Amino acid sequence: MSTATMDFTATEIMTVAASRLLKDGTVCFVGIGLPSTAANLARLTHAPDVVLIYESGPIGAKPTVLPLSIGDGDLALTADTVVGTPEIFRYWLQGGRIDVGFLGAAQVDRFANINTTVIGPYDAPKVRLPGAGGAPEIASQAKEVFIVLKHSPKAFVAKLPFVTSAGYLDGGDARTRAGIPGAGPTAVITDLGILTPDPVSKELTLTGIHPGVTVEQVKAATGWDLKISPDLKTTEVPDAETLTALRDLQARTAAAHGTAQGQAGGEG
Amino acid sequence: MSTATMDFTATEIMTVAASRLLKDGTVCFVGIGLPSTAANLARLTHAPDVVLIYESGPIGAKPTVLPLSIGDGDLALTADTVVGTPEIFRYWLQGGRIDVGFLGAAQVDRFANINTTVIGPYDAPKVRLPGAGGAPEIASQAKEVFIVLKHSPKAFVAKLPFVTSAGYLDGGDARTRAGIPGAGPTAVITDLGILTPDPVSKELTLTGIHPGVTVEQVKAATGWDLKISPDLKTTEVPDAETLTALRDLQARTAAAHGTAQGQAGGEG
Amino acid sequence: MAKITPLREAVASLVRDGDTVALEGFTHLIPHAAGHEIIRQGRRGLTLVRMTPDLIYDQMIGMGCAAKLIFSWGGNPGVGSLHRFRDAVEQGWPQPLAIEEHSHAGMANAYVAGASNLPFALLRGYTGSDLPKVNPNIRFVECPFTGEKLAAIPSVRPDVTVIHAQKADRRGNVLLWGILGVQKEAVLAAKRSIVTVEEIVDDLEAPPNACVLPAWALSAVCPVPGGAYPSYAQGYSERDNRFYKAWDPIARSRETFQAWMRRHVLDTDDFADFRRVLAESMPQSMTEVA
Amino acid sequence: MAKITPLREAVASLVRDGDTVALEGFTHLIPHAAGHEIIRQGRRGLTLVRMTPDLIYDQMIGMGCAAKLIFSWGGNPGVGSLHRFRDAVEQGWPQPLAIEEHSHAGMANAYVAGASNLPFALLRGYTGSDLPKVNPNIRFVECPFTGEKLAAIPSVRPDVTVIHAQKADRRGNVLLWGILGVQKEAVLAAKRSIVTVEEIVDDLEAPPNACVLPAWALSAVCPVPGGAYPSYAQGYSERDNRFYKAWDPIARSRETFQAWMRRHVLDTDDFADFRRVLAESMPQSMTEVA
Repeated sequence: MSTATMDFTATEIMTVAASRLLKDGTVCFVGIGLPSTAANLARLTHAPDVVLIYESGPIGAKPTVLPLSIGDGDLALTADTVVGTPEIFRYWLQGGRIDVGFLGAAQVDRFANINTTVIGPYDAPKVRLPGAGGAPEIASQAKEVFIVLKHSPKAFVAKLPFVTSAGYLDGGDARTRAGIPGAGPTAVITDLGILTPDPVSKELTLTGIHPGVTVEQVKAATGWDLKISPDLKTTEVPDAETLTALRDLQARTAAAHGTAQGQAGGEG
Repeated sequence: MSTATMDFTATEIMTVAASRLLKDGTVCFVGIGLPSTAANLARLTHAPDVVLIYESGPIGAKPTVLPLSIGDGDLALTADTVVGTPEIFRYWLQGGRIDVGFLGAAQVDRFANINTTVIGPYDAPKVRLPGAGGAPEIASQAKEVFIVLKHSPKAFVAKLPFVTSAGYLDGGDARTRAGIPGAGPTAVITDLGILTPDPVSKELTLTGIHPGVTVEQVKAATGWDLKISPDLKTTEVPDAETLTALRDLQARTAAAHGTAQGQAGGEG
Repeated sequence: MAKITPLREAVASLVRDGDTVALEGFTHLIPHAAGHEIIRQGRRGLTLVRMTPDLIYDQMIGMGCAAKLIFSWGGNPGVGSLHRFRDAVEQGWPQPLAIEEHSHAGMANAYVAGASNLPFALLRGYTGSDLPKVNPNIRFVECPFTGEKLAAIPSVRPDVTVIHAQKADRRGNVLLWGILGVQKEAVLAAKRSIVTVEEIVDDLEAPPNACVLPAWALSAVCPVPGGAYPSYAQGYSERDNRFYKAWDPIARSRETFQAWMRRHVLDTDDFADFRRVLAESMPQSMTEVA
Repeated sequence: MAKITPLREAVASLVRDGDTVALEGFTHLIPHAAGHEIIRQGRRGLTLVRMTPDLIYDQMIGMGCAAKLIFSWGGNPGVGSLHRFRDAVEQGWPQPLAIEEHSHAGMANAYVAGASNLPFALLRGYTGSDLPKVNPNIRFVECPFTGEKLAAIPSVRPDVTVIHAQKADRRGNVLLWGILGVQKEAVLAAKRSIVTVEEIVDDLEAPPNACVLPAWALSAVCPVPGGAYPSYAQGYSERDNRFYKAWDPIARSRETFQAWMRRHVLDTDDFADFRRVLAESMPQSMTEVA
């Protein structure tokens, strides 16, 4: 059944590519929206023993449909246990027990810093975004971080108006010097490709490109002069089994919630 | 049924006198041993809505027999809820929700400071006592404190070798100046009488004496020149109903535990 | 000691103009009915506290109840922006809204510190973030043993906390279960508290170590079946995702917002009446009262 | 990730000479079987941590396992002194025992701080007590907002924590209930952990919001029915108060203590064997294995 197919959307390959990065047995702190879709797809395909933790309190959630909010009842009913939100942040995240923090973002910069706070000046915002949520501490305390968001020049900017959550700060060893424990964002997965930090400069570099996408498209969708890896790899196309699992999951979700899966992101 | 009787032991009148001080509806942090006996007697007689909290975690415990340890199963099974020990000390005691801390002690001094740590030098102890347990924070954070212990010159000393838990420190306004929030020990109940702090000097003064006990007896059992209130009251004798309730409670306890109620005190 | 009382009386006697008020609930058990009642009674100048201000705070802010918001994530979960919140921050309508902004970890720890009667919360947090640049209430302290630098933020200690829970017994002891969020801490951090519940029962039948708030630690318990709508109460109702989507166009303009609030909140008597009117205006919503 | 393994192997591989080891359990669920196994395997130089050192620490101290004790209350609950503990502190027998002494509030907060990966715990505590004079690890810090003085003590972060619980499932997820003490925090504060359980079941049947420790957060889960004896496991056994009383004369002299330990612990294979020998030597105890 694992025959390749080209019949997939840009969002689907983004989700599948993000999902593939999650190894089985990983303890994953999951943001709602795209990260949650990718993490649950991993759980339903190659990583049945991935442990999903949501900031609302469920530990080891195994939802049958995708949660629309971070506190859906299905998360609680399928979890190994549900603890209070303070405990999630204190004992489990700050306690150093999270392998992967899986985050969305409104904007990222060339050093994988994240903005979810404000566009324009903080005191006179052009666009007021939802704010930090759990991201600042997930970004700093998870052992590594995956970021998933759609590619656009507005989302991928050279310099953020506001750093909500730290990536590599000004690049190089700035993150380490700031005393941030986790390794930081090791992959940014978009609908066009995969960016990973340069080992030394920590500048996000295009190291993976989805089939059918051109380097020029990615450059045009990036707000800085994007470096392209000399070793650029084309993303493996999703196999039919994985695509079917993803579509089944989304169909179940739509049927259960009486609506298409909201990809707007957000917590609440 | 509330006819007076003289048929009681010194320990019984101590327990009954201590019990009477607990008003109905009071939230009481209970030490094991004598305090627990008195608090449960209050609950079973004049104060049915007293709320008993034990440091092991039960909130609103209503044990049918006296607990021999601070963590008896009956405490958990009869409580409104059982929380972790950290929560007891953080949210409930430090949170300022305890009306009365009910403590035992190995030694008290003239300013109602408590020693449960050591007799002799700390580094070369003559007698190593069990230690602080919950007492230092109960003594400082409960809105007021009752201490119950048997009268003897070894127990009532002018100056403690070690202050485990603060009473009025050096007396006067020393406690307030040290920034301790609760009112402190407002009564020390013994098998001979009741001592309360002088309103100004905070020196423990004999203000109540049990029937049949002489002032000389109390003075002889006190390791400093005990002041006697000019308004010294004789403790009301326990009524038959209360005595019956106490004896029934102790008989039930003995039957359940296959042993007499341990009065040795202690937590664990 | 909890008084079992109608919500209207609880809000009238316990929520005062200028108070610091926390309505908590993490997607689950959000006290919408109580928020409506605060709007109906016209409270003004409130400092609102909430980790995840969403629809109910959008409504309270848009109706002019709030002078300040302390929060860590403000949005319509799964849908997008809170238009009334944005209008207040971006345009100062209907009045300027001061904001004090944290991360979830910061807020959660601040509630824990409040419940623990500590003046500040200590956490590893905010490192590398610009939040400390815009929030003078994020400071740093040194560990007296290791010299490590740790974040410190003031405790949250509301005048009133309001939550919704599944049930209370006749003495006013409250049981909640499922997604617990920060509700217990928010109640214990507050001077006064209101708990709306789905039902009053003879016996809570609480499992061992359940999240029970004893009656003597609460101010008021108010039976309001379905009082979390469009949020939900596990075991009683489901989240009405359609309402969250429907809110977006309603809140987008000041006029549609005001008209909707007048019809559904100001001109209704209580939450049951709100549900009745909503069933007329939005028949596609899951508005049937439980 | 928890390995379900015999206790002997768990102690052999996870508890090392010189380790900081916490055996926790607040009257309820005290891991006596694991303590015996540590004695049998002859561990030395341990820093023992426990809020309420009682019989099992009396035995470990008397058998020479411990170099240091961090604690807040040491006694035989309801009976009196721990004679082996006192002999070590007062006479240095069988070897000197360094002590670091706190209050319960301090210890409980230190475990919370350890579980939270903070270097120190912050509390209102020790005011007016002489404990800070004899314990240099009790310090004071200032609130950066109010200037209030608060106590600070180092986190407890054991190399190994050992607890007893009611049950585990076949994956190694653990459920405990009733009096919980500081066990969850002690496990999460530690680098490694061993949980002995009454039984292994197919399904934990945990109520909502129960105290569950996930398998991936533990090192070893060991089935030891009755492994808390003479402490108890709610739903499985009762506390054997008679044993606590019987311990007093046994521990009072070095000779009776050593003879008893040899017969009941050193010369027995495991905890079941200990219970069998005890049933012979103390037939009045509730020694029947569950």
